[in-house]
Amino acid sequence: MSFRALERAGVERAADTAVTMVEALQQALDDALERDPQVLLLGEDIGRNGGVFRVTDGLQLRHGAQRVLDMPIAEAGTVGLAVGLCLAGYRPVVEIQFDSFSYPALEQIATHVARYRWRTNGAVAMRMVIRLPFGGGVRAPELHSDSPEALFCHLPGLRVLCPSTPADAFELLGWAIASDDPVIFMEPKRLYRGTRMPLPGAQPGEGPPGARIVCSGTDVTLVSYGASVPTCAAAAEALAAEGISIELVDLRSLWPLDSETVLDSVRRTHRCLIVHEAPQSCGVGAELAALVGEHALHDLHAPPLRVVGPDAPFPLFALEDDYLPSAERVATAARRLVGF
Amino acid sequence: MSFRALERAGVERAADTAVTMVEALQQALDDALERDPQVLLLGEDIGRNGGVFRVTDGLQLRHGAQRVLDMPIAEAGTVGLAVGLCLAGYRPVVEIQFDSFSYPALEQIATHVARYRWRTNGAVAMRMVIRLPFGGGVRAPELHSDSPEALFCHLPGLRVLCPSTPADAFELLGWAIASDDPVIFMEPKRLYRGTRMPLPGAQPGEGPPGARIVCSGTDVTLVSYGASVPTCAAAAEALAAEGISIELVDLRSLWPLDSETVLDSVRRTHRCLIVHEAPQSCGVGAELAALVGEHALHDLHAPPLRVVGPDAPFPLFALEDDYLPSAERVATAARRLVGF
Amino acid sequence: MIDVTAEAAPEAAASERVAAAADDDLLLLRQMLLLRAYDERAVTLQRQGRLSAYPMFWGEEGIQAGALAAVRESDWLFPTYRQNALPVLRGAPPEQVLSYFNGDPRGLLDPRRYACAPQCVPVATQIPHAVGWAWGRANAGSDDVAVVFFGDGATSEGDFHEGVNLAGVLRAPVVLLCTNNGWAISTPVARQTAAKAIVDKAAGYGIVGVQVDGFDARAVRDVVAVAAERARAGAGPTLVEATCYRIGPHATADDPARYRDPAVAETWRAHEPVARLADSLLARGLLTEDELELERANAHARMVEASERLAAQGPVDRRRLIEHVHVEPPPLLEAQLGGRTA
Amino acid sequence: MIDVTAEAAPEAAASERVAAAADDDLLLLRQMLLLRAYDERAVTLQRQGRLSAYPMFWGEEGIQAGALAAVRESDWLFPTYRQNALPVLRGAPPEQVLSYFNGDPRGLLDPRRYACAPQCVPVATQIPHAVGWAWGRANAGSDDVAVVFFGDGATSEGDFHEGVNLAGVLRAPVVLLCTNNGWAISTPVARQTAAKAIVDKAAGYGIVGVQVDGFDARAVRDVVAVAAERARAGAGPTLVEATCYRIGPHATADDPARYRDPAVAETWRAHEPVARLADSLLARGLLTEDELELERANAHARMVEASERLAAQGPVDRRRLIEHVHVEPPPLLEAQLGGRTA
Ligand SMILES: Cc1ncc(C[n+]2csc(CCOP(=O)(O)OP(=O)(O)O)c2C)c(N)n1
Ligand SMILES: Cc1ncc(C[n+]2csc(CCOP(=O)(O)OP(=O)(O)O)c2C)c(N)n1
Ligand SMILES: [Mg+2]
Ligand SMILES: [Mg+2]
Repeated sequence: MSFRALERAGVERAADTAVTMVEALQQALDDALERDPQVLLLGEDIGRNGGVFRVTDGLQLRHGAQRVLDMPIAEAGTVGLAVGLCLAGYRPVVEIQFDSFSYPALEQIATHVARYRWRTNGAVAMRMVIRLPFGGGVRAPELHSDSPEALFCHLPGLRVLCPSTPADAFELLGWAIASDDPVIFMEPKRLYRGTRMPLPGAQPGEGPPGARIVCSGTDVTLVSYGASVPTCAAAAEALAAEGISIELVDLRSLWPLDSETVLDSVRRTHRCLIVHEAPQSCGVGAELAALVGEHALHDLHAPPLRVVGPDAPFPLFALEDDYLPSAERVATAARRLVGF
Repeated sequence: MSFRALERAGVERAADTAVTMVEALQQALDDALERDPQVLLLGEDIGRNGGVFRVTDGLQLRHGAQRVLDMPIAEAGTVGLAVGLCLAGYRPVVEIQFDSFSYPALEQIATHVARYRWRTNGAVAMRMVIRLPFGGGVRAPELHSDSPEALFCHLPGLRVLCPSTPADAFELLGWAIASDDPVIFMEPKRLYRGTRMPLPGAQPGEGPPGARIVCSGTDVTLVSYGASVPTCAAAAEALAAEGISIELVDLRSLWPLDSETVLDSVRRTHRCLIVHEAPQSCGVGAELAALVGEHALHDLHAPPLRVVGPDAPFPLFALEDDYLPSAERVATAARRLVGF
Repeated sequence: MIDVTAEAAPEAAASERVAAAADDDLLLLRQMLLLRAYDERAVTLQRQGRLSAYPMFWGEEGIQAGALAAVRESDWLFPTYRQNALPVLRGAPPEQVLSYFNGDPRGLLDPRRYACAPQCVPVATQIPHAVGWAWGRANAGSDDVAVVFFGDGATSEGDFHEGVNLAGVLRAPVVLLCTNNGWAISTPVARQTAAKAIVDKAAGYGIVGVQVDGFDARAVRDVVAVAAERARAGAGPTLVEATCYRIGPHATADDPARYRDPAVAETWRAHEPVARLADSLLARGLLTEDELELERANAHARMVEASERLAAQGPVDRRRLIEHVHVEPPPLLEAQLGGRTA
Repeated sequence: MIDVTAEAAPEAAASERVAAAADDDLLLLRQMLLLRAYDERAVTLQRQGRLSAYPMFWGEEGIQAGALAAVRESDWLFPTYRQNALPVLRGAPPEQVLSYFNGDPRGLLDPRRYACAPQCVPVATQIPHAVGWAWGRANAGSDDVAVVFFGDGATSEGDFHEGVNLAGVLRAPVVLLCTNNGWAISTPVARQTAAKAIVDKAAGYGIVGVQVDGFDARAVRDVVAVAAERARAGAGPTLVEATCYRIGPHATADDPARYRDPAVAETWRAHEPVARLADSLLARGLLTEDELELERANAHARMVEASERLAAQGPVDRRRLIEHVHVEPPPLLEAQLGGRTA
């Protein structure tokens, strides 16, 4: 809010104003609402309350209650309503309050959001973004720390994006809102307020977002996304001190995967380690490991490994640090890889 | 019905009465209702109508409307009701009419069925089976041919089973109903009436079901489940004629995976091909390929390959044969593997 | 039989209105005859193995044509499988709609062309769509309204509830039209809800509810017209319960004898809406037996021609597997179409 | 203050009933004072950083204790986070329940021990559970009933609808108790539904609905008692709407000043149920100021002791990550606990 107030004055964003991910997302939403009258925001408590994470803080005041709509507690109904809004030409952006509360909307997402374009031979696009704060590490109550992204990667017809920095959050959300495909936008809530950085220019990028090489390296390709990216960066730093050189790839797009970037890196480092919070079985890491095995088998000097969540419910938070991949676990696995 | 009528007379099942999968499932349900007064069946149109696939044909008549309950069209409510029935000591078996109609129940499944035991420190078991006719190949209407099994493999707290023969259907369903863990029971509707075989003895097996080696071979391990198993068997036969020896593994349990059996086979054949209808990304095949890459990398003479559904909605049925893995596609991929 | 200009003779205003009303009824009958011909033809085609499973609507023509007659061409319709022929009433080629039941993607229509959403398969999920569309159009300054169709069974689903509740909260201009035909496959409505009537649910959403005889096409038209005009005027949604009876099976694969007395269903045949409207027009002298026969023959002929065009449709392009899923198929889908994984 | 044997003196039957009623009220007050002490203590602990987010229920003690007083020990309760202290009223150690808000799995109770389901986090999803339990028990010949708690916001969810509808269809012995405190986080009930009252939803499910002043603990008790006895007698479910006002924030992290006038919330403080019941008992001479003070001090002391025991809890065993997910952890989970993938 205060950040935005600062910005309202000038057209150009001061390149040196460092913002959090929450502020970056807010800016992207504000810009979209400003730019395109068809953009609407829908969600529980997103109006005067600004959302439980304050991402939409001040946006209802600025753009009106007809564009920033507080919704009853009805996730399926809200997503279904957004489908109808797409039919009427709008670009709705839905905020689901927490990860697990996307489950009640799964039928609408799987059968309509993901298939309406297909069902109408391309006549009607689902220009919809579903924003989903996800993941653990914030001492949240039960069922407020799930990582369901793989479900949306498996259901055909959606794009799934996930930023790990304020700048990426801004860019990717801008791209998602402008996209004519439906996008599930995974927001790593653990990173909402941790880091600050200046925002890039106001224009969303051109083509669909690909992976980003966070740091180049020669020994192991570390692939991750969301809140595990800083964990991996910490591990990379520790390993550098031991002389192990890590190439860290931030996927940013979970469906489709930028397999080119990953494979290209693995072909150079000959080793691949995949890190995420979500449970192992049929997760994004499984798809990545499968792709690496299929397309880079003969380049591998060691098996592709995964440091991921166990196939168990996200625990009550007293144990969450034991559930989440730690820099230490990542580093240990990387050492194992180079030791092969 | 007629099959069951035949059987009612004697206690021992005539070992030579060959039955379809529908009849095998019916028999397993009938036996369970007979054996355990806590077993209840719930579902849409399962009473007098016997279910849209007739799996529950005659069961309401035989066991009463208090044990075989016709439900309103409310999948979430029905699964939620079954959670309450578990709390009251019952063993509910829920029939969801078709694959996609499990989506509205996903929240109840993910947050309650899968976590209630965990949430009560083991005090309350979810002794529930959710039967889910799934998959394509029967010229069914839109949204009646999905293969959502990977969603349930990814959500922690469930077991996922899938038979490919009448005998396995009988055994696995018997096991599932007797299990104290919640089981998602995937029924490959394409195989409902295709083959007949005699049933095994009435007692469900002891430990949790593992994979089954359908036929032994030396050149390629072919791993599959459900309706793709006969497809793979056809491919194996064709390949045998060319001198390529296939070991076909029917997973039967999709979570947990019997990775021992698969890895053991791959270590002998050095090649692995995975086949299923469900979309590729984050599917069961991804997890399997990842496991093979991680645990048998140095035994592999060729990359683990997948012949699976594309990441696209299951098509209207005019194109379903192009969507489904065919014996020809499987054989081609196997030839590629031995050609490496 | 229907010649509006010829009828508009220089008479008193009142009699002009009577004449116009008679014309409306004749047009309504014509639409119902088309629906009847379509439905019977589809069943025949299915029996011949030329269509897969087909959900017939024999007896519900009055609700469908009645509702359609009550709204404007720009008002959107949100049907289920049971109202699959609605686009035909708005000019869609019958063979195109029928080819959907052949699993042919060319049976998927452009919703904008006929102001009609795709027939919805997952029960009740179309209700929030209609509410969103209706609110969205109103918010954009239009006075178009939406009519969403659903069955008695659909009222048990969460999406019915969430959708109707949202309609109430947002005062969306939508007519929520429940066809209470007494059955959801084998499940009688008494097993669906303990409510005495579906319309009793309206108060729980703070909206107006009206019950109407679904076998009386004119009554349905009049009730929906009032509801649509209320919506257009900004007075919010109406829940309309059109009561009838599902005289036929649920769909071609269904065998009602397994779960209900065929004799009871037969007694309902006498109420069916097409004969009812025709008889009334005949009795009032607004239609002759010959004219009726001609209308019937025309509708039938149209469907015979449509069946021929249906038979002439060529094979479906395999590329359709991956097309229209996204704006453009991502490289992964192109690879998968070629049998590769990435 | 409460000594049932001492009060049961040899008097007329009528005056015995009066005395018994007075005892009931005193017991009710005692339970409410315990809830109040628990709730205030929890907020303090949260401020001290000794608990994470906590959803307080200040002002809703009358609904919770009232409902509990209306049913038997064997009747099951199905609470949300807002009724998290219900097990304490049935003897659960307060520190155990509080440790849930510390993310400690030892805060997860055995539902059978206190005839109380786990506090439910996903809004409205507990409603079908209660219906299933209730129908299941009745089906097994028991006359136990279920009481399920939910908020005004929960009535917008599909699971509310499906659950209540099922209760109607199955005539399940369940009391559906809606705490209409006017707010769901920042959302006022008028934005939740256009219905004039939550109780207006009952007719749509063919069930009985009753509204009661949720600040009047005795009224809640009496209404729930009637509903529970109806259920027990096989007359089916009742929807009870207990109206009140959420005087506090939604939870410790919530700042109501962002979305509502704090002055309005303040005016509701005068209605709060603990003082209201105490005042009435004082006025009727059934309680003295000293006794009241003593009761308050006892409740407070109990919570101080509980906080100490809370602080003394040791660390959680890491194995709990994989335990109790299945009957026995499959080998995969054991491997994952060891940091491996299979
Ligand atoms: C979510 C979902 N569950 C189940 C089904 C299977 N199904 C198809 S039609 C139908 C009955 C619908 O009854 P009703 O709403 O009364 O409409 P009618 O068929 O009578 O027109 C059912 C259960 C479905 N299509 N969608
Ligand atoms: C399915 C789901 N959606 C959203 C939430 C987030 N949430 C937690 S409490 C709450 C408000 C509930 O309001 P109400 O039912 O009135 O109960 P109260 O909090 O007033 O007791 C919301 C939206 C949730 N827990 N579950
Ligand atoms: Mg019906
Ligand atoms: Mg509330």
